[in-house]
Amino acid sequence: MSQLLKAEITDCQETGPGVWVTELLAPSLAQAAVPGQFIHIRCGEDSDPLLRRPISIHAVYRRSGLVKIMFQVVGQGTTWLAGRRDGLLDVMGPLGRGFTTLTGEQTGTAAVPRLVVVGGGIGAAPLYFLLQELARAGNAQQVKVLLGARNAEHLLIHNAVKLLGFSVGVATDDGSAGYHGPVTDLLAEELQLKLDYVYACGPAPMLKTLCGMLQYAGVPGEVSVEERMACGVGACLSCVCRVKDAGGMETYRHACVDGPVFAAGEVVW
Amino acid sequence: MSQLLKAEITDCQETGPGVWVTELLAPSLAQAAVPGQFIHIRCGEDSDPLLRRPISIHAVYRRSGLVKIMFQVVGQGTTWLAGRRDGLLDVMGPLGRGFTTLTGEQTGTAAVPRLVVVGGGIGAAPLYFLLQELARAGNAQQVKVLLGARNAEHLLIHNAVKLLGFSVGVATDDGSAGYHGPVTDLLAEELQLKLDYVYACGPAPMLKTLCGMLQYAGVPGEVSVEERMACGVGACLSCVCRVKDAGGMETYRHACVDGPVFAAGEVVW
Amino acid sequence: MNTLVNLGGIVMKNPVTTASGTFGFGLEYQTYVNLQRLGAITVKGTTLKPRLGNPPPRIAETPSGMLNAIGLQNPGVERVAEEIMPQLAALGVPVIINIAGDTLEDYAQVARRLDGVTGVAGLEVNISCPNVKKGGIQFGSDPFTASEVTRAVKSATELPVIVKLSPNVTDLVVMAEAVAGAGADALSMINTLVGIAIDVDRRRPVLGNITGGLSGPAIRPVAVRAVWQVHRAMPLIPILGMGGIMTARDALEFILAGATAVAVGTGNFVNPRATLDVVEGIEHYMKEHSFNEISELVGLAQRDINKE
Amino acid sequence: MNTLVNLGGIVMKNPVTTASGTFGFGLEYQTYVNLQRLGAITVKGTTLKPRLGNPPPRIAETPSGMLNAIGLQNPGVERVAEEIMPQLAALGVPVIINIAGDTLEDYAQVARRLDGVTGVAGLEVNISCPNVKKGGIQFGSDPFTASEVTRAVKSATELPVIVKLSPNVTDLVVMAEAVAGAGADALSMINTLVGIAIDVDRRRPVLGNITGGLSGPAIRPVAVRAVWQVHRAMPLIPILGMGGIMTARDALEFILAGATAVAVGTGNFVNPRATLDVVEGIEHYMKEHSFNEISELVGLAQRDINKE
Ligand SMILES: Cc1cc2nc3c(=O)[nH]c(=O)nc-3n(C[C@H](O)[C@H](O)[C@H](O)COP(=O)(O)OP(=O)(O)OC[C@H]3O[C@@H](n4cnc5c(N)ncnc54)[C@H](O)[C@@H]3O)c2cc1C
Ligand SMILES: Cc1cc2nc3c(=O)[nH]c(=O)nc-3n(C[C@H](O)[C@H](O)[C@H](O)COP(=O)(O)OP(=O)(O)OC[C@H]3O[C@@H](n4cnc5c(N)ncnc54)[C@H](O)[C@@H]3O)c2cc1C
Ligand SMILES: Cc1cc2nc3c(=O)[nH]c(=O)nc-3n(C[C@H](O)[C@H](O)[C@H](O)COP(=O)(O)O)c2cc1C
Ligand SMILES: Cc1cc2nc3c(=O)[nH]c(=O)nc-3n(C[C@H](O)[C@H](O)[C@H](O)COP(=O)(O)O)c2cc1C
Ligand code: FES
Ligand code: FES
Repeated sequence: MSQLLKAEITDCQETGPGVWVTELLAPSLAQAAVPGQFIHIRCGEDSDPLLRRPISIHAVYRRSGLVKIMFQVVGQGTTWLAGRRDGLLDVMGPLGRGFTTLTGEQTGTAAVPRLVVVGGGIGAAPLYFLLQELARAGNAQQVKVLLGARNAEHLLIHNAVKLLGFSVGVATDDGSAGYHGPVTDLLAEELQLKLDYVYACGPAPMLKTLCGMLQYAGVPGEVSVEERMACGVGACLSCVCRVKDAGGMETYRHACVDGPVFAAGEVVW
Repeated sequence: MSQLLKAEITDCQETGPGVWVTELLAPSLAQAAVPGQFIHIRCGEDSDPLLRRPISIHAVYRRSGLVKIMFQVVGQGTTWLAGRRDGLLDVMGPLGRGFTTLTGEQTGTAAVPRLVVVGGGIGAAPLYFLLQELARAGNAQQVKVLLGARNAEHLLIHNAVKLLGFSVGVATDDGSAGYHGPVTDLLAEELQLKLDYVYACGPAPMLKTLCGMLQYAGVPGEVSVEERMACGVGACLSCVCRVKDAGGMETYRHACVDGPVFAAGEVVW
Repeated sequence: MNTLVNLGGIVMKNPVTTASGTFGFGLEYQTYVNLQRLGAITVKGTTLKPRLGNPPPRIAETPSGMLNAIGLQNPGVERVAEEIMPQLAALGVPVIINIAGDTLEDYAQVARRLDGVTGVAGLEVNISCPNVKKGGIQFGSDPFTASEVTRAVKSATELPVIVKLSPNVTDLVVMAEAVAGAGADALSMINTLVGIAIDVDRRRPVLGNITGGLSGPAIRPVAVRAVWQVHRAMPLIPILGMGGIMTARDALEFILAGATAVAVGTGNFVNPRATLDVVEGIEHYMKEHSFNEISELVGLAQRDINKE
Repeated sequence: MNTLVNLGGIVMKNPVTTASGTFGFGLEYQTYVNLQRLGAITVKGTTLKPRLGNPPPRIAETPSGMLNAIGLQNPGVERVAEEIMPQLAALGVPVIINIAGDTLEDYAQVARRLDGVTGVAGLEVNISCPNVKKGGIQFGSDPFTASEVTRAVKSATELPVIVKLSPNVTDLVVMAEAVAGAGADALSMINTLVGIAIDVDRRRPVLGNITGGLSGPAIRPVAVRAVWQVHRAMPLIPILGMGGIMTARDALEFILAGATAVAVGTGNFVNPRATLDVVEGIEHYMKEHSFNEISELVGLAQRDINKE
């Protein structure tokens, strides 16, 4: 269950250009969190910036009670956050509906399902926690991780993911590492073979392309979307995402409680 | 001349209950400042708190280019300031009209004039810089310093002032150090003998009493007042202080440019 | 110490409620707030038919404030009465339902439907909606239409009726007098100020709806002024004050200016426990300053001010 | 790159000026700002006779804003014309003088006195002053009296006349139309919002004057909305936009919404170099996004928005 808590900042490091990883001591959060969920962070004690900032849970270490977040400095709130090296952080969480971490049983196949995890830019952040869970479930062999970035320098989590035992494909916009082009091109290759499920997080244009590809290939999957949020708990109705309901009717769902993870086929781009 | 500058914070220490001293490396400020002047400090990068905070210059070390401020944590801005241990501080200064540091010549007496410096509570902050200058002028013998505070724990600058060679009288509201009662009682004693000039800074009620005493005794002096300030440079007309002009007519003067130091007889309480 | 207040017939054990649209139906905040500690729960704007609301983005952050253009997304009065009220009624806390509509008849029908529903303690009438019949002019910006809405709602229900005033008018007192004259039992103020934020990179408005309602600490001085002016002109009508309340001290500004009760809105998003912090902070203040009755504080800051 | 603008006859080499009352007579900021880099200097509100202003405290800080009740302290038009203008004229920067009065005749006399004074490039008419003859009702909240003031000033001077609108009205477009119809060469908006802050410890208003004018970033969304609405309704009249501008991005919000020029007010207190930072930031933005003419940006955020 989500809580309002003061989590102790135990570490804060810049891990990429303008990308920071902050480590929090927050046992209750570590216990309750599911990959794809987020925490809602108050950035400062004054009223500017006013609203909390939603940041995905990047990594969880249940035994030590540690939780990590990984974020890109883009504005007021994240600038403030990157400046915190110790002290307490005011957070709400875990919030939202996370990824469904598939086991063979869930997909209904006897064998371990073949999964692909696709991350674009800072969208890789929540995927590391997902991969931690998949690694714990012991099916790293059947998971392919595809990571896209602007260039080699901006690549995130690829080394850490390899250490978890996953096979990683890399794509960069400028070809400075791996494939020269969009990461969805790598997914297209993977879709040549039978695929059970795809998880993705990244910029909206990438997710839009990816959802189109999955629909065409008839492969199910889940994507994590970003919407502007105020409350984070379903009360303010600000974070709407346009979806198709079961009957194909378009309606709004709320990214903070119905998401941020939605079924790939559900989202209307 | 006043400047807008980024001063490096070289130290920040709590020197009393909720009272902090921050040291800044600011050679131009150290060169230009006169006792009684203040600096106008931006507290944060965001828009809450919005306005700068005026804080008196507490001590100046011209050779090393260091300037100290001493402040009481009372609200948003000073809380922020007390949290700064390093980095750059956005300050404007030196601002305002400071104390007239008297020499024998100025008072027209051949001998070194007999001066009394009276501080109440955090009002002691700017007086230390004044005393530094008086000590440099070499007339510590003829200066008596009177310091008032709530209790012994809240006494400020008394040890440092003794080190400068001044004789110090102390008064506390609860009698836990020195005289038991208001510091103005100590001034009354001093007024028994001939006095050339009195400098004072402290809470408004103390200054009001003091100005009355000086008027009655016919002793000239200067007091530093506090008014709410926005611009700090005479442009917004917010920091008005009611004064009597030369002809005895009441009018408004601006604490940021015409003060914060005013002639004791000028201020209308 | 007695913190009980009577807001035009709605009896609250303390003066703190939630601002409509910022606290969902209350249940969303149950994890963080013991709802039974609240003086009342004011729920989101309810209309006759369900509404989908505006296209996103629906919010933008501004200095010490936010713009919202939710567009009255809500499940409609039928589901509120049938599905949501039973859950809320079980809490035993007075529930105030904020109602809205495009026509007078809409307002009346919603009010009628809620009359007698268990747990509903009163209605708050949001008159900042465009009047479809009068070419989109807001009910809330014209004294005559505002009084018509008030009358329509009053005659459709036995419940206490609070009319919520918009600050986007030249003279709030004129509006207050109009709706009080039409039978409003209490007034609430203020609704949001109309604002726009521009995305400088994309060179277009941030919000899908272009304009939005400004709320949060940024508007507090405007809201306190509204309460002050109306209480000064009409000291007898109870006022529910809101606009930028984050802490008990903020709430006390409203009470000292003349509000009988206060609502926490945007503050909930920043601090989900804000309502309870306000309740406790007011109790603490009363203890510290030896006030036995909350009513002693209402309008106290006006006491020594000469009547013009 | 061309940043020259024509604000109803006042030719400015860039669109940036100062907001009246926040920059003194400019000279106070000379140490920090090369005044010759400014598009124009707008000086403090000037009245016929000198004024002492309101009793202190005159300001209160609020979240991302401040309340002021200076009360039009100024040395009177005679000294402004005789003593201050010669110093300002020497700078070679257009000077806009903000004028105020209690009666129509006051406004006309101040305007007449300034006509032909070297260095004065235009007048900005502050209509947010109470009309003594009409029982204290503000000139700025009634379209008829606002147009009367405009007419009185226009017929007393050959100078370009900017009328400064108050946001404390139900319909700003009605006010804009009224003063434009009466001959205003440009409009400036917005003046401050009326607000109150209460000192919770002393249980009385913070300001000596009780109410004050709210300025600063807090009001920016309201100000941008005002510019948007008026530019939409009256695309031909030039607008001087202001309210919470701290940076070039803030200024660009106003320009993209429809302002021909912008004024920095409260921002000067926070960053005394704010005006120059805005000038340089706008130039930088134009370079980065390949705009050659500042006029291309004016109202650009409205381009793809359907007319209702
Ligand atoms: C569920 C969720 C999970 C997220 N997880 C991460 C994460 O793990 N790492 C990470 O770096 N970022 C993440 N984000 C995005 C992050 O919330 C924004 O980058 C952050 O709020 C920006 O705050 P700021 O004050 O620094 O920037 P601002 O100055 O507020 O804005 C900078 C830019 O960010 C955009 N933005 C602001 N708020 C949001 C928001 N709530 N959602 C989307 N865009 C926004 C603005 O439009 C603007 O373009 C997540 C967002 C959501 C909704
Ligand atoms: C010329 C001058 C020199 C000063 N020198 C010192 C100094 O050396 N050391 C020191 O501790 N303090 C000094 N002060 C007072 C100091 O400026 C205020 O304590 C400070 O601005 C409070 O800021 P805050 O954000 O912490 O508190 P806020 O939350 O803004 O306010 C807390 C309290 O301080 C009062 N206050 C706020 N601003 C001012 C102001 N500008 N002037 C007076 N009262 C104010 C408020 O009314 C309130 O009661 C000086 C003030 C002036 C005008
Ligand atoms: C997201 C959001 C939704 C709102 N929805 C409503 C509503 O449905 N009906 C209504 O009368 N007011 C609505 N309001 C206005 C608030 O109830 C309140 O009047 C306003 O936000 C000022 O209070 P605050 O500054 O504490 O938020 C809404 C405000 C926000 C921020
Ligand atoms: C201290 C102060 C004094 C002001 N004096 C005047 C004035 O004399 N005449 C006037 O028309 N506006 C006056 N204003 C209003 C400003 O010119 C401006 O319209 C308003 O502050 C909004 O802009 P800002 O948010 O950038 O400050 C004053 C504002 C402040 C803060
Ligand atoms: S952020 Fe409030 S409903 Fe999702
Ligand atoms: S602070 Fe602006 S005039 Fe003194």
